[in-house]
Amino acid sequence: MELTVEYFLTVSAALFAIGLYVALSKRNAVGVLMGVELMLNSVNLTFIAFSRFTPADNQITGHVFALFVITVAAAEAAIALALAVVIYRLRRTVNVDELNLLRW
Amino acid sequence: MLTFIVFSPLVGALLCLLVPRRREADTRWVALAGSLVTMGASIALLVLFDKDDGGFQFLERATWVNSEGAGFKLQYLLGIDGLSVALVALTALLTVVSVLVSFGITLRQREYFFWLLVLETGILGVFTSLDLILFFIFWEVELVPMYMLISIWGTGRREYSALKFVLYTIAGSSLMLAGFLILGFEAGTFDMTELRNIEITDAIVPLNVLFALLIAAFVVKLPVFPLHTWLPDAHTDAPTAVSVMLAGVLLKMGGYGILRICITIMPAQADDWALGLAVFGAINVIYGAILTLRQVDLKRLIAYSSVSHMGYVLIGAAALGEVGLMGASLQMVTHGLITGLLFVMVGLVYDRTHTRQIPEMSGLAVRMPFLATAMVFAGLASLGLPGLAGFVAEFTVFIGAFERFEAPTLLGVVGVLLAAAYILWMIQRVFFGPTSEKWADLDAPVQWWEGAPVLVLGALILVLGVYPTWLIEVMEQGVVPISERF
Amino acid sequence: MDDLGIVIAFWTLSGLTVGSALLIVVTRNIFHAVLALIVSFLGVAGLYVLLSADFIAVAQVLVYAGAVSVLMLFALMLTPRQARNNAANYLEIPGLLLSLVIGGLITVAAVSTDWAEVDDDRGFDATSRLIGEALIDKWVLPFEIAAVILLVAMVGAIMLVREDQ
Amino acid sequence: MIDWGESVQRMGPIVAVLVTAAVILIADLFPLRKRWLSVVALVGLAVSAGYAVWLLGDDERGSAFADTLVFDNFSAFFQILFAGATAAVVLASIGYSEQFRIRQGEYLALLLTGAAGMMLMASTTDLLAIYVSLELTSISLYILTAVAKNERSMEAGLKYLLTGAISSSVVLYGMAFLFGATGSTSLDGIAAGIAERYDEVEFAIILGIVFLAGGFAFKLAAIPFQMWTPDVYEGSPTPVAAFLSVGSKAAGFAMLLRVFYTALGDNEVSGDWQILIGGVAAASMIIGNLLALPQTNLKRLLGYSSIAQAGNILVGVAAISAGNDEFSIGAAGTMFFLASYAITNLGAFVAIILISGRLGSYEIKDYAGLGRRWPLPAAALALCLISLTGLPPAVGLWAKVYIFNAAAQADLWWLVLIAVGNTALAAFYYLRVVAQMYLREPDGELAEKPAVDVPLSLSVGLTALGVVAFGVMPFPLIEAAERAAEIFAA
Amino acid sequence: MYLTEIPEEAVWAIFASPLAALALNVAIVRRFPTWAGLLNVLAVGISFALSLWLLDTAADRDGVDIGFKSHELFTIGPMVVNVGATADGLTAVMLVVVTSVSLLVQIYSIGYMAGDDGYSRYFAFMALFTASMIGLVLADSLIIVYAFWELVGLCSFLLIGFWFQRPAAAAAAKKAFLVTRLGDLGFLAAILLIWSETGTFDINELFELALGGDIGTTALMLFMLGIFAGAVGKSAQFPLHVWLPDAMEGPTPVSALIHAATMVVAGVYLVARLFPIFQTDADVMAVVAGIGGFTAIFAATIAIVMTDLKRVLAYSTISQLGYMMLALGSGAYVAAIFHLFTHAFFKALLFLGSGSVNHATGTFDMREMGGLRRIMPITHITFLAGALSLAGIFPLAGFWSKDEVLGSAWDDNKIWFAAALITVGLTAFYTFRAFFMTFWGHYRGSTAEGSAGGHGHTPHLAESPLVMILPLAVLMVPALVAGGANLPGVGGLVDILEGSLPEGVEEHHLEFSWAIAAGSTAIALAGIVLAYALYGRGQVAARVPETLRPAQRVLENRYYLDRLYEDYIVGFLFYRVGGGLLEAFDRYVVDGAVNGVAWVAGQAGTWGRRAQSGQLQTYGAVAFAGLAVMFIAYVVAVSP
Repeated sequence: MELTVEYFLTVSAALFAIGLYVALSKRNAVGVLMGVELMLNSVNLTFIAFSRFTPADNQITGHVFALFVITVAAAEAAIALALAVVIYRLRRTVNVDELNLLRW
Repeated sequence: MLTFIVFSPLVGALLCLLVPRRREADTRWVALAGSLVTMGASIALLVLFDKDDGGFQFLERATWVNSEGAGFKLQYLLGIDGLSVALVALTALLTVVSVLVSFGITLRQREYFFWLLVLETGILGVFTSLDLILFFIFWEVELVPMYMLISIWGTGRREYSALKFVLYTIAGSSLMLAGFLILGFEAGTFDMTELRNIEITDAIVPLNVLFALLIAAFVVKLPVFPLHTWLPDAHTDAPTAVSVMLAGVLLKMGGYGILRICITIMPAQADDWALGLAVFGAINVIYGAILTLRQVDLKRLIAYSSVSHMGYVLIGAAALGEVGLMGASLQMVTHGLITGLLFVMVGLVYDRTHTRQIPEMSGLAVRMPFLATAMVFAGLASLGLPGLAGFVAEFTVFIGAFERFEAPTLLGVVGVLLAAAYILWMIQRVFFGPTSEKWADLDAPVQWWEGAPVLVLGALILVLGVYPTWLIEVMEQGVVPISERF
Repeated sequence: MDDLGIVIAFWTLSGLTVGSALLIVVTRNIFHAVLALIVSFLGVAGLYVLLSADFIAVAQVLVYAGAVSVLMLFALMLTPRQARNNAANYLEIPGLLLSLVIGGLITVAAVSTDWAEVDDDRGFDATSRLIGEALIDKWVLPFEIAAVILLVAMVGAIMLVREDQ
Repeated sequence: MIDWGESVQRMGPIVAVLVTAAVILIADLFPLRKRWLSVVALVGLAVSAGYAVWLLGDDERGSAFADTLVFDNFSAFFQILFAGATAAVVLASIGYSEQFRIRQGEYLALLLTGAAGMMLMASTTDLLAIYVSLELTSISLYILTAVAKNERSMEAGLKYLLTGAISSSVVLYGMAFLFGATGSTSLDGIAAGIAERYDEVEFAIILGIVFLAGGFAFKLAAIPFQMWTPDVYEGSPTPVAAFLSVGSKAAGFAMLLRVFYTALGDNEVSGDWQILIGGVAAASMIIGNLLALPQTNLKRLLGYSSIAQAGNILVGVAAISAGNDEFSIGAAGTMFFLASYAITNLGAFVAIILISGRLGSYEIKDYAGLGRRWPLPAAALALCLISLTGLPPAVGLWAKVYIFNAAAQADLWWLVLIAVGNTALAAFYYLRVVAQMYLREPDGELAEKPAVDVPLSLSVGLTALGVVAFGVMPFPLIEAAERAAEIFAA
Repeated sequence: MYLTEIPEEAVWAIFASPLAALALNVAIVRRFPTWAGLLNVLAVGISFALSLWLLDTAADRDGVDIGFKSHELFTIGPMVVNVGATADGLTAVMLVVVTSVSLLVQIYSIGYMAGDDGYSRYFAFMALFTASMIGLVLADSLIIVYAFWELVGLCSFLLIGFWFQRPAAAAAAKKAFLVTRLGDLGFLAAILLIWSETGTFDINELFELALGGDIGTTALMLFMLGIFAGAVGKSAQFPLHVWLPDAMEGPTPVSALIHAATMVVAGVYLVARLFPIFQTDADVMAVVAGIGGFTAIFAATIAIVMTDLKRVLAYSTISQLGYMMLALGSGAYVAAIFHLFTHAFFKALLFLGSGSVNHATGTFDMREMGGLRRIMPITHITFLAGALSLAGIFPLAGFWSKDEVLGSAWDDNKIWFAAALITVGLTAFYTFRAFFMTFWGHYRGSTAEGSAGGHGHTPHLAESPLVMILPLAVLMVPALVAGGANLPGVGGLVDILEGSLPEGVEEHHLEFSWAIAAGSTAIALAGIVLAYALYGRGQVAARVPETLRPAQRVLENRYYLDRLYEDYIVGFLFYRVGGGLLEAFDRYVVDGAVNGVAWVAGQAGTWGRRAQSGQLQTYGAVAFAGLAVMFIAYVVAVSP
């Protein structure tokens, strides 16, 4: 059989969906973060797949894009975890559904 | 000239704020001076106005926001014709009256007179601006002062009423803005002097919808059933002077807009809508009159009577003939004077009795003969007694409208009877009959600032009733061009 | 790319990726979740290799499977045991439906698009050099900005975590 | 190869800001009065703005860094706007950060990096660069939101960050599909690709558009990514909230305009998405206004109002088809509105900082009778609220009129009707605050008048002045916006 | 005959002089009230003199209009409003009636109103009324007629309510104005209609158009009916008669002048003025006659049972007005005006007499009078003269005019004749019932303090002062001999009046018939005798046979009409039910809708913010739901 871009896109779609589900349904802040990371991974997968299969004015672009996504994601993760730690200090919990001082 | 007239009250207003706190009681003199200056200027305007040459006069044109590319050319364009000059004079006069009747105010005088004069600027701007957007701006200017005046110096559920007034107006004027923009986009200009020569043939909305958008704000202001319910509340809770302004000129902004914008710019659609307008006018007359009969609050009674009387404006305007339009215009001015006087009287009575509940009053005529006489006079004028201003206007409306709409006009005629009923009944209950001992020791002398406005207004009403020609000739200069659009 | 090995590799790797991702969903222990996440990351890296994106694959392994996951573990370590569950919240069902819909939509869009196909298979040696060049030429601006981002993240993280006296 | 000199010069305003940030971080290490840091920041911003003006002056327009960044009227407009807004925030922050013991150095540096990110968002012309700039802004703001380090601030920060991360993954997905469909990440390239084979890749483009719009909505605080807004506004330090409501929103719109007008400006496409954006606008206005009605906390109120205002501004974006060979009226309207909104909302926020600094409360009911106890700040706040309502004599009126005018020209009359309808709704809650200040009698005694905070008062005065000045004479602002919109000339 | 032709200025002066009196009164005299009366007398005196001059001129010209051209008041496009003075026979006669009676009443009032604290106000109103009435008669344009028509209505309102502290007076005043205005609606509508048909208000032009057949018959008929509606209101014809009896709450001189001699005949005058148009349509004429005839009997029957002297006279007035209408309806234009002419004098005389009585007894309740003929002989004589004249006894004024009416009725339609004849009997009966109850028998009232009716005189039984007696004496003359103004065969009025009709308009001219004269006189005498039999010896209430009791009750309640109008139709149906419903509608439906919208918006907000639960993941879910919706909507929108 012939592997085309659609296959990879489908995989990344599945990954994105799962990541989304994790992000939405996990109480633990770290869990949510995992979800987000999954989604970003699916994005990267898409970029790579495209730069492999579809014509572009510069085939490497996808790779570079993915690279930056990884970098930024790492930075974000760092901030997120820092926040999680501090919040745990203040509130003795990292469950996002208990963070509802601010509402209505 | 016009700029001076429009902004002199603003200057006066600022001066009011500058009055030192310990001399606050003297603010009223500043305000009076300011309003008198404006009135003097507008009288001069009335004199200088050349009723023989058509078109707009005293034009003042300055490009304000010029963004041709965006089809957004906004001019500071003031000008008057016979129609507006009369209303300008009316506004100036009634402002003086309002200031005078407010002499008794003690609460936060500086702010009070400040807002009152700002209000005047807004209204004058509406009557003089010839650029749709400028018109809209002035239209909005009047909101904040009214809101403040009613909700700070008012009585009863004043904040509810004030907010109701503001929201009604904003809702209407927003639609009007939409209409203006669409119109301006089609015509390529917001300049009324040009628009009155342009035939709007199509727009991005059906033309009748566009007409509805344009008229929305005005029917709210006029007010037309079923959009009238803000009026009684606002009137009931507003201080006297504000009621005078509200009934005297603010309502006229509605009628003025209909004549100046809706009918002038979109004659064809006006023609389509005419019957509807006439019917609504008739409903206004009857509905308002019957409700007036039911009122037991003196001020609310007058307020509902305004609803009824504004119906005549609508009927006259709907007739779209010279006579009808003229009648509508006359009705605006005369009703301004008459209802203004009525509200002044109600205010003066209230100052003495401290109640507006009709059942609590009786036989006041003995205690306050002057007020009673004036009230009877105003009442007679309001019920369209020949020889007084109201009759001329209403009769003209009838004559103008009868040919086109028999049934609505006849309903309007019936309104005359109802008017007599509620006015006379009110007078009977308030001033006639035995004097209840509650008022036995009630003898507040009439101060000059109370008497003066009454006499002035009364005289005007009488003169206009006996010899209206001079006003008619002035107004015709403005009305005839409109009627010629048909 | 149609030779059998690659096809098999694709299916295995994607199965691994998606499967372990699903494991994150179902497992009750958050440590297992993190481990599953790492596996999934590795699976993705494999797919990169399959797409002959060697450099990215390596980066993926280092940054994600390495750094990020470790960060997460650290964060979890800092929280006591009872906080270490992986329970789902009230959005279990609606979230499921929602993610199905979104995934479905993406898939639909993906398959119903007529992609212009080229098979651009350059050897492993190529990419790293190309990327390197791109980073100092075409993409130098993002490169610099990324540097700033990292600085900001560093400063911020420190400022947030440090206890003020 | 890249012409570094030219590139760096064309990036000058941004470089200036970044350098200032670095300087501050370093200077923070030395023991000197923290106020100097603010002075440095202000100087840097002034330099940046001046630099932009100078570049315009000798016509240094053009692209840089291999077409990933461009300096044109558009970028200049926003760079100056951001410089000004940031300066106002800095002024407002001095007293505040001392009051709440916020670390000046990092705070200012992050403010500046955030500003730089916004400027980049307005200037970059390549999806990749745009994404990175976007993240620079976001990350700076995430930290700023949490900078107060109390529970609420932290919660706000985490919420903001996680929502932001999710939204950026959405944005990325959209970008990926655009890239895949057109084979390019530069906006022009994408436009070319679409023109080339739209019909084949239509679905990918649609997905791209929807995801981009949705993801950008996070920055705009518009539907569907709006729900974080009130929480974050309430939780974050007030100056930061001001920065969010003005800077980050404006940057988002700059980005939106660039991408949608340049890359997706092709009539075939825009004809469709202008309805999408219009729908988003309508939804944002309605929801924002409705939810603002029952609010009791002023900051939350402004949060919801900012959602509604985002809707208002989107009306301008939707009006892409309103244009001429000179400039795009829709874009011009958007930018004019943004500028007016920036002045107005900053004014409102700084006034609130000043007032609440004395009241120690953001509850509307505590503002009772303020009009008479503390006239000037109250007047300033009232003025800004009136401007937000869109009544004369404030600049807000013009913004409203102009943008509705644009929509009318784009035949979006249904949108105009919804918008005008909403102004009535909005008037209700804005004026409620005014009423509270001027009509209600105060209950309880007012705290002693604090020592006058000069910089804060200065920013209050300036913004209020701006509101009135441009209310009377809006033309310069409109002119600027229209010049900036020239790059989208039809 | 004796004088040169009157110039226009003089004609206007007739109108102007009372107006001047009013102005002076308001401006200056108010401060020295005592002069108010004299001022009025002087002013009206001038008017009277000038009116005589006009009459003289008219006589010279056989009543043909002098034809002063009218002056423009104002113009709006096609709508031209002119004022001009008609100076033909009809006007002249009317003016003489108005000014003469007015003059005498003013003199009388000086005495009657003496000491009332509203003295100068009273005369101001009187002056205004006289002026308006003159204007009404002079005007040559429908719209101006309407204007003065309303003004006299106003004066009637003001004067009825002169003692406004009495609730009854205030109510009566309002009632009078409203009821008449109800009729005026017809008048106004008629004007609108005729204008939209012809575009003019000028009466003479209308004559030409109407007689030239240039106006559609339906329009013309509607026009006439409208005008007649106005006349019915003003002249208190059935069914709008209810206001007149109540109007007796006003001072008696007012009743004499306004509600007997002048204003109430304005309706008759209007129909007469437009007679040329009316006589073109037999049906309308029939309506006029029918209403008139019915009213004549109807009112007379009520007058039989009234115990209040003034009310008797009031109903008598209504009845007589019906008489005149009947005459007009049967085409006897001259007869109608003739009767108007005579009636003005003797009815004014009777009212003033009753006033004089009241001045003495302090009441109008005849049950408290009696035997006054010894106490106040002059009043008694004059009243008797008036009564005889009213009853139509040969050869007094009333006889001649009534006789012409009867004659014309006979020629026109026997039913009208029957009605008229019955009325004659009734009239004679109630008149003399009143006369006997008042002056004969012996005094029944309390001589002591008390029974404060009138305007609060306590009875001091004596003849009234000279200022009051004098007018009675003067009025008695015309009441006796005014018939001479138009003796059959001799002519007089008839020439003047017919001359004032346009060419080719035939008014019903009749020959004197001894039969009718004799018959009517006989019936009248019979009525008098019956009255004497029942009341001649001072009985308070006649012994009414059981069978007639219900009838009596009905009559005493004025056929329950007033109650029907006020309590049931206006009070209950219109105000309570109609108004109540409408008010509820306004409050709950119209206003409720508005507040409802506001409420809904508020609720939407309150519910909507529930979603803002502070739950981060809810936010995410919402966002993605939004995305999905956007995507699907977009696809749907794009793919046709």
